[in-house]
Amino acid sequence: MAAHSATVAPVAPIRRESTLLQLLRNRQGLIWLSYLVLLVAVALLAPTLALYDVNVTDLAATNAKPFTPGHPLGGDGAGYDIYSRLIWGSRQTLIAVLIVVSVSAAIGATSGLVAGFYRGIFETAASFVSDAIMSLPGVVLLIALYAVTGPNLPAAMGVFGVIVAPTYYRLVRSIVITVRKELYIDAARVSGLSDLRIVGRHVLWAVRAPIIIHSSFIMAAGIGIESGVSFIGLGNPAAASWGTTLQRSFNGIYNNPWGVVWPSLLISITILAFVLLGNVLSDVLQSSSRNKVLSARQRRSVIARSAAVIGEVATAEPSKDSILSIRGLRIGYLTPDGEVREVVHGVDFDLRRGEIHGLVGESGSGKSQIAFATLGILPREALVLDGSVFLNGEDLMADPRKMRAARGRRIAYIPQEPMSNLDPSFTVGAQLIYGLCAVRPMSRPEAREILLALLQRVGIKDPERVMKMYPHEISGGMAQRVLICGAVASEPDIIVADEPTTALDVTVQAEVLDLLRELSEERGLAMILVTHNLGVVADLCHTVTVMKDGRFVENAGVEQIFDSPSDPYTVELLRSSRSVELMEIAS
Amino acid sequence: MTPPLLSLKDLVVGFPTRGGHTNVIRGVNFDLAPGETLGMVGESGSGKTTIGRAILGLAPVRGGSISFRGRLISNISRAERRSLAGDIQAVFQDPYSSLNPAMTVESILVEPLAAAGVEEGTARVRELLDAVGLPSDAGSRYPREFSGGQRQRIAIARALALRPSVIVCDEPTSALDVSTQATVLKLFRDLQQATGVAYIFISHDLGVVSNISDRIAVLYQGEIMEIGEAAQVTAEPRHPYTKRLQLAAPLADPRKQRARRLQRQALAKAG
Amino acid sequence: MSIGTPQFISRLVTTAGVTAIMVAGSVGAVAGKELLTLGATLDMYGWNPGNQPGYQNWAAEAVWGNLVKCNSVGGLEADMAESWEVSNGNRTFTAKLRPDLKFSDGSPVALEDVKASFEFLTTSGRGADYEDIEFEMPDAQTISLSWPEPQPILNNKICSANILPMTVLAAGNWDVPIGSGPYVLDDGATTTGSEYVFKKNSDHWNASDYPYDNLVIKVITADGAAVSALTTGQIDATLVAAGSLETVKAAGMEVIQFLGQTPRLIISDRTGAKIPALGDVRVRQAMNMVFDKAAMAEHLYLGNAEPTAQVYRKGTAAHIVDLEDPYPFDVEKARELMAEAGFADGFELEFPTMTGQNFETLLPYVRQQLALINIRVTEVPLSGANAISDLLSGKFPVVLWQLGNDGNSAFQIYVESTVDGWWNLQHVGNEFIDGRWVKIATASAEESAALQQEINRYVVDEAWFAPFVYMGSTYAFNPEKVSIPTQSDAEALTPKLRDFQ
Amino acid sequence: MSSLIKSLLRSIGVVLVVTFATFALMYGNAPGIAQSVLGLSASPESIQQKIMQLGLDRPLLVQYWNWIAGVVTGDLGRSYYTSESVSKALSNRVPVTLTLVLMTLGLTAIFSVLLGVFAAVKGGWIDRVVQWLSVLGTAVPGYVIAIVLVFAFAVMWRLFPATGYVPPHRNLTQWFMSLVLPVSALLIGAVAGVATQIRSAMLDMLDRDFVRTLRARGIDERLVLFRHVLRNAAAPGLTALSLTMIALLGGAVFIELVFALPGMGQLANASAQISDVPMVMGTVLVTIVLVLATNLLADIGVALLNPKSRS
Repeated sequence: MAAHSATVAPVAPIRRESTLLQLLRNRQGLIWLSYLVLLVAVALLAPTLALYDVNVTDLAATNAKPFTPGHPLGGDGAGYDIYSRLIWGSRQTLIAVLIVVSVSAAIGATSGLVAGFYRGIFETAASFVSDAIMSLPGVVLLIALYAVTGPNLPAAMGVFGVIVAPTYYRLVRSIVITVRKELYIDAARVSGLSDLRIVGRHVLWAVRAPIIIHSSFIMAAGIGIESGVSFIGLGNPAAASWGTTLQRSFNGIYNNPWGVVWPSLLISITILAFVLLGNVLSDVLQSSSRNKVLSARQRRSVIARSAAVIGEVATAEPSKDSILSIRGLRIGYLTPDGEVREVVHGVDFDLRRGEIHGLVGESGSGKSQIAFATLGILPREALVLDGSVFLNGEDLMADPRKMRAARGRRIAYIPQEPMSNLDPSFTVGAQLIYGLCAVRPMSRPEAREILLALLQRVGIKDPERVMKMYPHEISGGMAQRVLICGAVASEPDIIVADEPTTALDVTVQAEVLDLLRELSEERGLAMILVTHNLGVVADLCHTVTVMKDGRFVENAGVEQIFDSPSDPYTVELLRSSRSVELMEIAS
Repeated sequence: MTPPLLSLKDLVVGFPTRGGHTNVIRGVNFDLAPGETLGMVGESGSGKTTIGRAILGLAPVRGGSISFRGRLISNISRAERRSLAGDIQAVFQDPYSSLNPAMTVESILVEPLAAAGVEEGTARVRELLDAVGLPSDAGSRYPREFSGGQRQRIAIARALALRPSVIVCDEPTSALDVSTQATVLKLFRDLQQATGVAYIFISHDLGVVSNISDRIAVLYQGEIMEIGEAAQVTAEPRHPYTKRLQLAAPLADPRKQRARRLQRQALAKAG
Repeated sequence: MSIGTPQFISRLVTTAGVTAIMVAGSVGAVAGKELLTLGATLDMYGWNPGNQPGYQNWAAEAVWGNLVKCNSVGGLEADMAESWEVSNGNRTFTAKLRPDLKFSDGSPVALEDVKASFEFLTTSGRGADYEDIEFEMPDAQTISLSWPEPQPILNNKICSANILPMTVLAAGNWDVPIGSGPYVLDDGATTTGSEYVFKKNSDHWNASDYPYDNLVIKVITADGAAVSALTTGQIDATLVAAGSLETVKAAGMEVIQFLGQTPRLIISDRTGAKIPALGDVRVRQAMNMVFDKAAMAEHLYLGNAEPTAQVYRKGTAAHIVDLEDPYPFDVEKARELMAEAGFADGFELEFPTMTGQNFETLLPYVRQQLALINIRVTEVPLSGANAISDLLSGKFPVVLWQLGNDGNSAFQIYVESTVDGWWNLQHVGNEFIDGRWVKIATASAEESAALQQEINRYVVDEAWFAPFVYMGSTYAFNPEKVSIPTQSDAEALTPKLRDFQ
Repeated sequence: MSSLIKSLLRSIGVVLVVTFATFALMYGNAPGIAQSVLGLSASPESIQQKIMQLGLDRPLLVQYWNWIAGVVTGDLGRSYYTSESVSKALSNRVPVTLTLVLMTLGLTAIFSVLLGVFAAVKGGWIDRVVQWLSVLGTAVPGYVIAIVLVFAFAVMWRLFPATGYVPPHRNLTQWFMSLVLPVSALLIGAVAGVATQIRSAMLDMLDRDFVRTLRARGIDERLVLFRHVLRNAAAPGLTALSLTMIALLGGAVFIELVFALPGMGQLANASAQISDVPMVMGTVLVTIVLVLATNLLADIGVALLNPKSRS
C-alpha cells in the first residue's frame, strides 16, 4: 500500500502447515505438547501405571522417605503411596480442567459472539453480567458454595468456569466487534450470506485462534484453582487429587518433608506447560508479541555475517558541494528464519543547500527507509548493514553522538500521518514548546513567542487557541501544519519529509505544498521529499531520484525526468500517472 | 431514455450520536442508468462512502428513498436484502481486509454463488478468474499470496460472480500503486464493456474518477455540489468547489503544474 | 461441656482443613510470673456465656467464674461457692456463695445473678438440661437448685454454668465479657481472632492460684507455626500434633500426653433397621477383628496411642482394668464369623466425614480393612449448616469418629449409650443399659462404679463399638517459663488455666 | 460527571445483584444452622427457639430486605454463632487484608514498571529473564510460593516470622516483619503479570509514530522514554494494576490461610464453612465494594490520563 509505506514489515513466508504441525516444529511447543499428551496418557493408563490401587494403604509405609522400596516417592501419614496417589490424581486434575474450560468457553465465547455481532440490548445486559461476575470475589464465592454443596468438585469447577467466563466474553466480544468492521464481513453481507453463515464462516474463524490461546491459560488457571481449593480443604477428601496429596503431605511436613515436593513440582510444571504452550500458540497463531529488538551483540554478528556475503565495498568520499551525502547505504531486516533481507541495496545520494530533492517510488521501494536512515530513526528491528550519512562532510552513521547532535537541530523531520505523530497526552503547545526548548537553549516564554509567530506563519489562524488544544481536537491539515512548525522551529538546514501530504485531502495538500515551497525559499532549506505521487514531485522538487526495489534507477533534474525519462521504469510510472490525470482546464 | 437502474431520492443517512443523530448525507438525488459509470468524488467527510454503503444496505437510511428498478430497497429486511445480492455488488477500498485471509480464492468466489444457490461452482470460478486476468490455478491459493492489485482483481471477480447489474466501487484503486491502479482501472472498463454492468465509482481523486466515469457527482459535506457529464465536470466545472478540487490536483509535468498552481493561487486570492 | 471431639468443635470455629507451617510471631515473652502466653490452635467462640466449649477455652476460664469447677474425674472443686452439698437423691444442689464477690464491671455478685445465669442456659444448646429447675435462696449467701428427677450428671451441669450479672444477660450484648474470673479482658489490646490479652483481677478470691499478672492467648492454628512459636519462645505452651513430638522435645520442651479420646466405629444400627447384617452380633464382632490396633498405634498415631478394647478412659469408674481384648486382630476369624452370620458377601456402608477430624489418616486404613470382610465403605463428606444435624440424624448406621472419653464416665455412658444420648444415633433404648442408668442416678459412688463396669462389659460383648486405641492430644510447654503440676480437665484434652503455675 | 454517576449507579446494581445471589445461595437450612449454632446436644425445642431468635423462619426476600435495610443504616448484623457484631469483626479483619493487598500492590507497581520498562527498552537477555520470571510467576501458584518462602526464610534461616500478625500500633518493626513473607508470596505472581503488561504496553508505544517523530526532533532518548512513552503506557498499566488488585483480594484468601493472618479471607472461609450468613455477607459486601471502588478509581485514573475523555 503506497499510503502506508512507512514501515516495511518483512513479508511472512507463505506457509500452509496446520497449526499442529507448526506447533510441533517449535521446540518449546513440542516439549510442552508432549508433556501434556503424556499427562493425558498417564491419566488414562493410571490403573497400569500406579503401583497400588487408589485406596490401598500400607501402614508400614506411613511417612516413608522417597525411594523406599515399593514406594518411589515415599508415603504419607495414612500410608498412601504418594506416587500412586499422584498418578490417580491426574485424572481428577484433567477432569477439573476440562470442566472449567468447557463451561467458561461455552458461556463466555457464545455470549461474546452474540454480543459482539448483534450488539444492542443483549450486549448491554451481557456486559453488565460480565462486569458483575468480574467483581465477584471468586474464591470467596467458591467458599460460600462449599457451604451449600459440600466438597463437590464438578460443581466447584463449574462455578469457577462461570467466574472466568467473562474473560472469554471480553476477549471474544472485542475481537468480534473488530472483525465485524472488517470489509470481508461487509462483502459477505453484500454477497447475500445469512448472519448464521457469516458467523460460521468468517467470525468464528477470526476468534478461533484467540480462544485456543486463551483456553490454554484458562486451563493453567484451572489446575491452580483445583489444587488450591483442595489444598485449603474445600476439595473432596474422598478422591485422589494433586491438591489433596499436597494437603496431606503438608499436614505431615515434619514427618516427611519430601512429601510436599512432588505434588508442588507436578502442579507447577503442569501449569507451566499450559502457560508456555499458550505462549507458543500465540506465537504460531498470531503475530508474535516478542520484542524484536536485537541486542548489540546479535546486531554486530548479523551485520558481520551479511558483510561477509557482500564482500568489501569501497566507500566513496562525500561530495564536496553537498550539504548531505549518503554513500553505500544498505539496510536490511531479519526474517523469522534468521536470514537478512536487504531492502536498500547500497545507494549513493547527494543533497545541495536549498535543494528540494524528490525520492519517488512505489510501495516497498525502500524510499522511506533512506529517509529514516538519514535521521537515525529506523525502526528498532532494522539493521544498517553498511554505508555512511555525511552531513557537511561528517559521518553521522559512524558516530551516534553526532547523529543525535544533528537530529532535530540540523536535520528535521516531517512525517506522513499527522494525527499519529503528535503525542496524544500533551497539548499542541506543550509538546511544541517542550520540543523546541530541548534542542535550542531558551526560556519557555521565549520559545512560546517564537512558536506563536511560526504557527501563524504556517497558516494557523488562532495560534493561542490551537496551542491549548489536544491533538485529537484538531484536523489533519492543522496537525500537519503543527508538525511542520515543529520541524522548522529549530532552524534546521535540511528537512526530511516522508510523504508529507499523502494523508491529506487534495485541497489541503496543495496548500501544504505551497507552504513547504515558501519555507524552503525563505530559509534556504534543503529538503528530501519522499513521495509516490509524481504530481507532488512536479509541483515541488528541483531534482528527482526514482527508486525501485531498493535501488536508484534514475536521478536527474525535475524537468529532464518528466520530459525525457531514460529508464523504462520511469517511463512506465509517468505513463500510469498521466493516464489518470485531469486534462487542461478551460478557464 | 432508459428507465434508471438505481434511483436515489432526497436520501438522508444519519448515525446515532450522544443525544441524537448526526446526518452525514443530507438530501442526495441521482439516477444511475444501466451500463453507466457514475463517479462520486469528494474529500474526507464528504459522505461519498456512506452513500455507497446506503445503497448496499450497510448504512441506515433515515430519510428519502433508494429504489432499484423501481423497487424500494432502502430499509428492507435482511432476507429481502439477500435477494438483491445478484443485482447489486461491491468492491471495497482495501483489498487486504476485504478478503478473508483464511479462505482460498476459490471458496471466496464460491461463497456468493452458494449463498444464492447457484450450482455452476468451479466452472464459474475458472471463468471469473479468467475474466479478471488471474491464472486458473489461483483458486487453490490464499489471498496473502497475492499482491494488492491481484487481490483487488479477486475482489472484482467476487463482485462479478452473480452477474450483477450494478457494482458499487468504493475507492477500489486508492490503496494501489500508480502502475497497478492504471491496469485495474482498465480492467473495470473492459469488464463493463463485456458485461454491461453499471458502476458507482467512489474516489477522492478527481483524476481517477474522470478516467472511468460517464458522469460525475461532486460531494461536499453530505450534499451534491455538482453532477454532470464527466468531461463537463472536469474540464468546465460549474461549482467553485469543483474548480478548487480540480486545480488542487497536481499534474505530473513541472511546467503544466506550475501553470495550474498559479491559476489556483490566483483563484484563492480572488476567493 | 459435651462429649464431642475437640476437633469437631474446632472446625465449627476456625478455618479448618489447611494445616500450614509457620514460625511464630515475634513478641518476646517476659520471663517470670509477669506474663503467661498460651498458644491456641483454634479461635475462641465469642463471648456468649451459653456457648462455650471446654476445649482450649482458657479465655472463658479467665473471665468467668462458676459456682464450682469440675475436676479431671468428674469431682467438684471450690470456686465462687465456698461450700456445697448434693442432696435429695441427686436432685438438689445447694451452694454457699463467698462473701464480697464482684464482677469485672464493679457490681457485686448477687444470688439473683446466679439464678439468672442458670436460667439463661435454658436458651442454649443444652437447654433441656436446665429446664424445670426450682431455685431457693434461704439466705443472702445460699442458693439451692432442684430438679424434679435424680441427676446422674449433676456435677457436669453445675460446673458448666458461667456466672454473669443478670443485667448483662438480659441485654444480650456479648461484645465484651463481664464476669468474676481471675482475669479481665483488655479489649483495647485484643485483636479478635488473633490475640486475646488479659490483665489479672487482683480482687479474685483465689488470686494466688493464678500467678501470672498478664495472660495472652495467641491463636495459632497451624501446627508447624505453633511448634516454632513454642521453640522460639513466642509462646509458653501449646497443643502440638503427635508428629511434632520429637521436634519439641529436642528443643527442650516438656510434654504431657493426654489420652482423652477413643477413636472407634460407632455401630449404632444395632437393631439392623437399616442394614440387617448389623443386627447380628457376629457381624459387629467381625468388624472388631479386622483392625491391627498395635500397628495403628505405631504407624497412624506414631506411637502416641495405646490399643484398647474398651471406650472408657483408664482411671474412670467404668474402666475395667484387666479386660482382655475379646476381638484380637484375626481377619480369617472375622470372615468365618461373617459367613456364620450369613453375610459373607458383606454390605455397603456410608461413612460421614468432616474436615479436621483426622479422617485423612484414619479412614484409608479403616476402609481397606473392612473391605477384607466385604464391607464396602464410601466416604460422604459433610459440610455446611446441615453437617451436624446430618451426622446426628441417625441416617448413618455406622459412624467412624474420634470420640472423647470423659473423666466422668457416667456422663459418657449417658451421651453414648442411653436412649437420650446424642451419640446413640438411632436413639434405640436398651433394657440392660437404661435399667442400670436409672439406678446410677441415685447410686453411691461404689455402686455406680460397679453398674458402670457392667455396662462397659455389656457394650464390649455386644460390640456396640469397635474401639481402636486410646489417643489424644500432646501438650507441650516450656519448663523454663511454666510448670503444670496438676491436670484438671475432665475431657483430658489440655491443662486448665488453674493448672499453669 | 454524568458518567461518574452512571458508573456509581451501575456499581450499586452490581452490589445488589451479587449480595442477593450470595444470600439466596446460603438461604435455607434453618434447622441445620440452628443445630450448628447450639451444638451436638441441642434439643428440638431449643433449635426451634433459635430459628425464631435468628429470624431464619422468615422468607428469603424478607430476610434479604432486612439485611439491606441494616446495611443502609450501617448495621451489618451479628454472627449467628458468636453474637459478635459483624462490623466489629470486619473492622478487625479488613485492615489486615487491606494492608497486605495494598502493600503488595504498591510494590507491584514499582517493580513492574522497573522490570517492564527495562525489558522493553533494553531487550536481549534482560528481556528474556523478565519473560521467564513472568512465566514462572504466573505458573507457580501463590500457595506453593508461600510454602517455599516459609520453608526457606522462616523455618530454615529463621529470618522472618512465618505466621501471625502484629498490629502496627503495637510494634511497627514486628508488624513489618510479619508482612514480609505474605507480601512476597503475593508479590511474585502479581509482578509477573503486571510487568509483562507494562512491557507490552511500552513496546506498543515505542512503535508509535509520535515516538519516532519525537526522536527525529532531537529530544533526548531518556526524556522520550520517561516523559512520553511511559506517560502513554500509564493507562494500560493502571488498568493492569486495577485487575491485579482484584486478583490480590482473591489470592489473599489463600495467603491468609497459609500464614494464619487474621484477615477477611480467613473470616470468610471460616464463616462460610459453618453458614454464618451475616459474617459471610459482611465479607462479601466489603470485598465487592473494594473491587468496585478499585474499578471506579481505575476508570477515573484512566480518564484523567486520557485527554480525549477530558474534553
